[in-house]
This record gives sequence, C-alpha cells and structure tokens, in this order.
Amino acid sequence: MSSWGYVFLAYGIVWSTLLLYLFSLKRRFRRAQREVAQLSSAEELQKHAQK
Amino acid sequence: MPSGLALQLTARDLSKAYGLRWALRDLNLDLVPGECVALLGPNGAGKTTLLKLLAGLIYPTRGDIRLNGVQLSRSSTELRSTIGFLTPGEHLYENLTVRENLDFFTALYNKNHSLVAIARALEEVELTNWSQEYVSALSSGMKFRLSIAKWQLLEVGLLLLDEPYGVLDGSGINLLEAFLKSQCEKGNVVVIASHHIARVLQLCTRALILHLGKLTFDEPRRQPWDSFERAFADFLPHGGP
Amino acid sequence: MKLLRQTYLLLRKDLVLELRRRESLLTMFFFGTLLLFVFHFAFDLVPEKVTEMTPALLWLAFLFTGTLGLTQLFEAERTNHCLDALLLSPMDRGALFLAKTCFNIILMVAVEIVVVPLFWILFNLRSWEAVPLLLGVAFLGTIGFCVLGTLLSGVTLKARARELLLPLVLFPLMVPVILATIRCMEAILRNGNMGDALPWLRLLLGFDVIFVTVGILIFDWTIDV
Amino acid sequence: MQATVPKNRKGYLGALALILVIVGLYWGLIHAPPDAYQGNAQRIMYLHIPSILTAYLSFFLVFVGSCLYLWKREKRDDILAHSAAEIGVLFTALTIVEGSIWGKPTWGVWWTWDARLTLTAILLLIFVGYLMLRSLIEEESRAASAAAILGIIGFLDIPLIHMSVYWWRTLHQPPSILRPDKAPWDNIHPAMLTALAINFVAFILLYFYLLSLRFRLGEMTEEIKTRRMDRGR
Repeated sequence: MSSWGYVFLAYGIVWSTLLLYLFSLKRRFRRAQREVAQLSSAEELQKHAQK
Repeated sequence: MPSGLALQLTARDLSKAYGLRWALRDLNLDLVPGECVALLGPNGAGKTTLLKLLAGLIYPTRGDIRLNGVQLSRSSTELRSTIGFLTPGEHLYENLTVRENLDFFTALYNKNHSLVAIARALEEVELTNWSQEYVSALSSGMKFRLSIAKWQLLEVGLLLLDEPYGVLDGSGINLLEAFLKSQCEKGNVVVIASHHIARVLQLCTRALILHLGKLTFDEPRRQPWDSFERAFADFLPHGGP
Repeated sequence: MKLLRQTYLLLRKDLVLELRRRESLLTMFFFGTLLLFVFHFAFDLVPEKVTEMTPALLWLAFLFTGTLGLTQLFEAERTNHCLDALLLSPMDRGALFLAKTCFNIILMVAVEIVVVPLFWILFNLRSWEAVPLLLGVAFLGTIGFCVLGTLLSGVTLKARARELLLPLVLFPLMVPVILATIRCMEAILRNGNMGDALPWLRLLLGFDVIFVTVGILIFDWTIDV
Repeated sequence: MQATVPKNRKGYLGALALILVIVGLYWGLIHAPPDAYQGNAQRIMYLHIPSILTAYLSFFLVFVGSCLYLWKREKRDDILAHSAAEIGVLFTALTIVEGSIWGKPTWGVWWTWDARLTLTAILLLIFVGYLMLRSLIEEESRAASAAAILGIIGFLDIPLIHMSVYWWRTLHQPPSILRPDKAPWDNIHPAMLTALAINFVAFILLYFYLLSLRFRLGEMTEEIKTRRMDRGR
C-alpha cells in the first residue's frame, strides 16, 4: 500500500468513528429530549387533574 | 465529648433516595436525653434507613442530622463514639472469642475498662462461662446478649436497635428491657424499630409511625392512647396494641 | 497518636484472625510455589537465561499471589456486617487503610521470604549473596503494590464481579512498580549492587510515598458510601 | 441545573469545529509539503499529536470532575467526569489506531513498543477500567464516588507511568531518526507547523463540542431520573 493509502486509512478510520459517535450522541440526545417532553406533558396532565 | 453527657439529636427535612426510590422524605425529628422512642411501621416504610442515617452509616440525600448542635458527617469520628447500633447477630467477629470481641471493641472505642468491669458485664448477660468460646459457636440468642454486654461497656449516648425481639427467649427479653430502662435512666436516648408493638409500647416514652418514607405519627405515650390506635389501625388488619 | 494506635489494634485483630484460620497465608504460599513450577515448565529455561529471567518470574509470581491476598482482604469484615461495625466506631478510616495494607504486606513478605530461597534451590542459582538485597527491593515493590491494591480493593468492594474487576483496574496502575522492581532486581543480580538502577529505586520510593499519603487521605470516601 | 451551554451556542461551537476541521484537512493533506524522510505517511502526524493531547486533556477533566464530586458531592461534577472519561477513551483508542497505522510505513510493523504508543495503551486500559468499574456498581452514588477515586488515582499515576515507560524505552531502543514521535517542532517546515496548529485547535473545539453534547445528555438523563422519582412518589 502506498504512503497515501495509509494516510487515507488513518484519516478514514478516525473521522468515521468520530462521526459515528456524534450520530449516536445525537440519537441518544433526541431520545432523551422526547422523554423529557413526555414527562413534562404527563406532569401538566396531573396538575390539571388535581386543579 | 464523654459519652454519659446528655445527647440532643435534631434532624431537619431528612431525605434519602436509593436510585429511583425515595426511602425517606422530609423527616423532622427531635430527641431529648432519657427518651425511649418506638419506631413502628410496615416493612419497607424506611425504618432501617432512618436508623442507619441516625447511626451515620449512610448519608442523607437532603437535610442533616445534628448531635448537640454538631452536624453528623463523614469526618465526625469523635461524634461516633456516642452512637450505638444493635442488630441481632451483627457487628461481631465470628472467628474471635467472646472475650476478644469485647476487648477489641472497648479498645477501639477508647474505653479502658478493667478486667473486672468486663467480667461483670459478661456475668450480667450470663455469658461468663462462654467467654473463651468462638462467637460462631454461640446461638443467636447468646450473640444478642453479647451485643448487649458490648454496648453496655461502650457507654454510648444514643442507642439504636433494629428488630431486637426476633431472637430472644423469655429471660433474654427481660434482660433487654432491664438494659434499655437503665440506659434511659442514665439519660441516654434509645430508638427501637420493631414489629412487637405490644412489648415495645410498654417500654417507650414516645412512638413514631413511618409509612412509605413519611413520618405520619409522632406523639409521647399516654394511657388512653386512642390517637395511636387510630393511626396504627389502618396498617394492620387486626390493629391495636 | 490515635491513628497508629487504631492501626495497631486493627492489624492485631486481622493477624489473630489469620493465624487462627490460616486461609490467606497458606493459599498464597502454595500459589506462589505453584507459579514457580508453572513458570519453570512454561519457559523451559536453559540455565544461562534463567538468571536473566529470574526477576520477571519472581515478581510476576509475587504479583499474582498478592492479588489473591487482596481479594480476601475485606472478607473478615463481610460476615455479620463487621465493616458497618468499624464504620460506626470512632475509627479513623486512614487507620483501616494502613492496617489492611500492612496486613497484606506481611502476608506477601512471608511468601516472598520462602519463595525466593526456594527459587534459588529449584533453579540451582549461584548468587546467594544477592538474595537479601533482592528481598529488600521486593519489599519496596510489595509496599507499592499493597498500598494501591488496598485502595482499589476498597473501591471495588461493592462492585459485581469484584475479583475480576480488581486485577483489571489494578495492573495498569502498577506498571511503574513492575518496571522499577524488575529493573532493580536485574541490576542486583548482574553486578551485586544497585548501580545504574538508582533512578528506578527513587521512582519506586516516590510511588510508595505518594500513594501512602493519597491512600490515608482518600480512603475515607472509598469505604464510606 | 441549567448552567450549561445554551442550545444555540453549542450550534456555533459545532459549526466552528466543523469549519476548522475542514481547513485542517486541507492544510494537512494538500497544502503542507510531505516530510523529507517519511513522505506522505508523515501527514498522519496532524491527527496523531492533536488526538493524544485531547486524550490527556480529557483525563485531566476526569481528574477535575472527580475532585469536585468528592468535595461537593454535586451530580453535575460526576456527569462531567463520566462524559470526559467516555470521550477520552474514544480519543485514546483512535490515537492508538493512528499510531499503529503510522508505524506501518515508517517501521514496517503495525505495533512497536514505542514509548508513546505503550503509554497511550496503558492510559486506555486505565480508563476502560474506569468505565467498567462505573458500570459494575449498581448503586448510583457508590458508583460515582468509586469512579471518582479511580479517576484521581489514575491521573496521579500518569506522570509515574510516563517516566517509567520512557526510561524503559530509552534503555532498550536507541533513539532512531525515523521515529514518528520525534519532537515535531524542532526542524520543521513552517507550513507543517501551521497545519499542525490548525488541526490542534480543530480537535480541541471538536472535543469541547462533543463534551458539551454528552454533558447535556448526562444532565437530561439525570433530570428524567429525578422527575420519574418525584412522579413515582
């Protein structure tokens, strides 16, 4: 493999893993946001029910 | 702080959470010297959690506990010499003899008792001829009597007991109640968590009821105690002392 | 001073328990000698290479034997919640740390004192005069190992799969001690005295001092919840 | 617990990081001249040096977070330590991968016990142990304080490991000219230096962007937990 091959191999692995990690973070982030929204709406319901 | 000194305990909005569950919520408590408090309530109400918090074995998620104004925290090693925690069959080294256990704990609590004092303590709990036996050879009733002798020697200002009645026979119960009475007369504070409502009510000067981590009842004892019966009725189907 | 008095008390209690049941000492001793035989068969050493490999073999045997001791360290406190009994008492947590460290050091030194001469006999080495100095260096290495080992055995006390987690967490942190001890031992075997391995000895001493102090200060949070 | 980077500022940080990464790539791959000895393989250095430094930075943050948590017992510091450790392990693993790929053209082997690679491998082991410890203790506060202790011990041990590995290395392997870990700034072409600088800043920005995201995620899971607890009363 020519020296450029190694360079692209290294850059490829690094940036693909970082992107993968970023996407997994975003996915977990969105799931958490949805849960927070769900919980706060449930709390609103509870408040209305009690009023 | 010599242990015989009167011990004032105050707990302010004490709360403890384990993971997702509140074991104890916003509990306020004041204990004065000479009080004997019965801690009642169904299983899982948070009795043991409260005892462990008062003993300083675990730390509150919110709120704090003060002994004579000094906050009970991780670094208060001096304060711990005045706190005792008595659970049947626990806090004793199985592979040490009865005598070695007593010697070890009295030395650890910096109590330099004479040999006579230790022998007398053993005599009071009728364990004299067992003193060279390993604790593992003792029955659970005898281990409990050894714990009584141990805490009697350690002279603590606050004594916490968790379900003491479970293992005792007739003579053991008299021994325990005599011991607790003498502790209260000496001005120490005693807190007993138990299910034997009948026995513990006769002994205590005040009763607390814990339900789902909340303190729902806290009154000094008086003879026609209808408020207690009402409060306690909704827990146990048969209710009443 | 209160700390030392309590350390002595706890250490005496541990030694009495150990001499009475002799669990850790015997298992560690036989495990140490077992490792010698295993290494002997595994490496099938030609006599000249043996002296060169001796430090590594010895120190690896001590390391694994020590790990056995570490996993048993708080066993006595596990029955009847005796650890709670100690935490309840006016015991300085640093004293518990020192007592447990000294206890494991005593066990490991006992094993080392027997295993090293045995190693000399089994591999019929000539350099008997190097043994005392070798044991001295091994002692310093043992201190470093036990200090960090006790600290981490406290940290992993409440973890699941505690026995597996302890070596996994402990060994990467032991790299300085492993390298330093083996280099010092090689220097002793090669030319009878420390000679050019002096910086390694200083590193070893530094490691011991740093983590003894860190241990005493930090053990409070390790053992309390 | 709202004292975190508000949504839009994180977006800017992300965008800025992205721009710098692209510029860094341009400089690293195209603009900077190839190295006299190693040819183009030397361009991996623009990845390798920044990611090692980012890994060290994250282990320092784990140390800071652990100390703060033990001192003040605030959940926020524990989340910081946990997030920094998670990202730190990721960067350390990447560093090792780059190092071995860089080693192949220069020394002909995927792995050599070169001082820096060994050190990075040990760091990876320590902080994989950190994450394992955290996952193997059920009770929340116990896991946090156990991890904090390990975070502190691990960080304090790094200089000692550093010294012992370097002494061990210089003993066995005489310093060769072709070593990738030769200090990059002694006789280096200015264009390379700027490329390295740009990439370094790009990595730092990217790191803090990821950290703020992970930190915010940690806070939200914590919030969900407390909310679910209160509702469960």
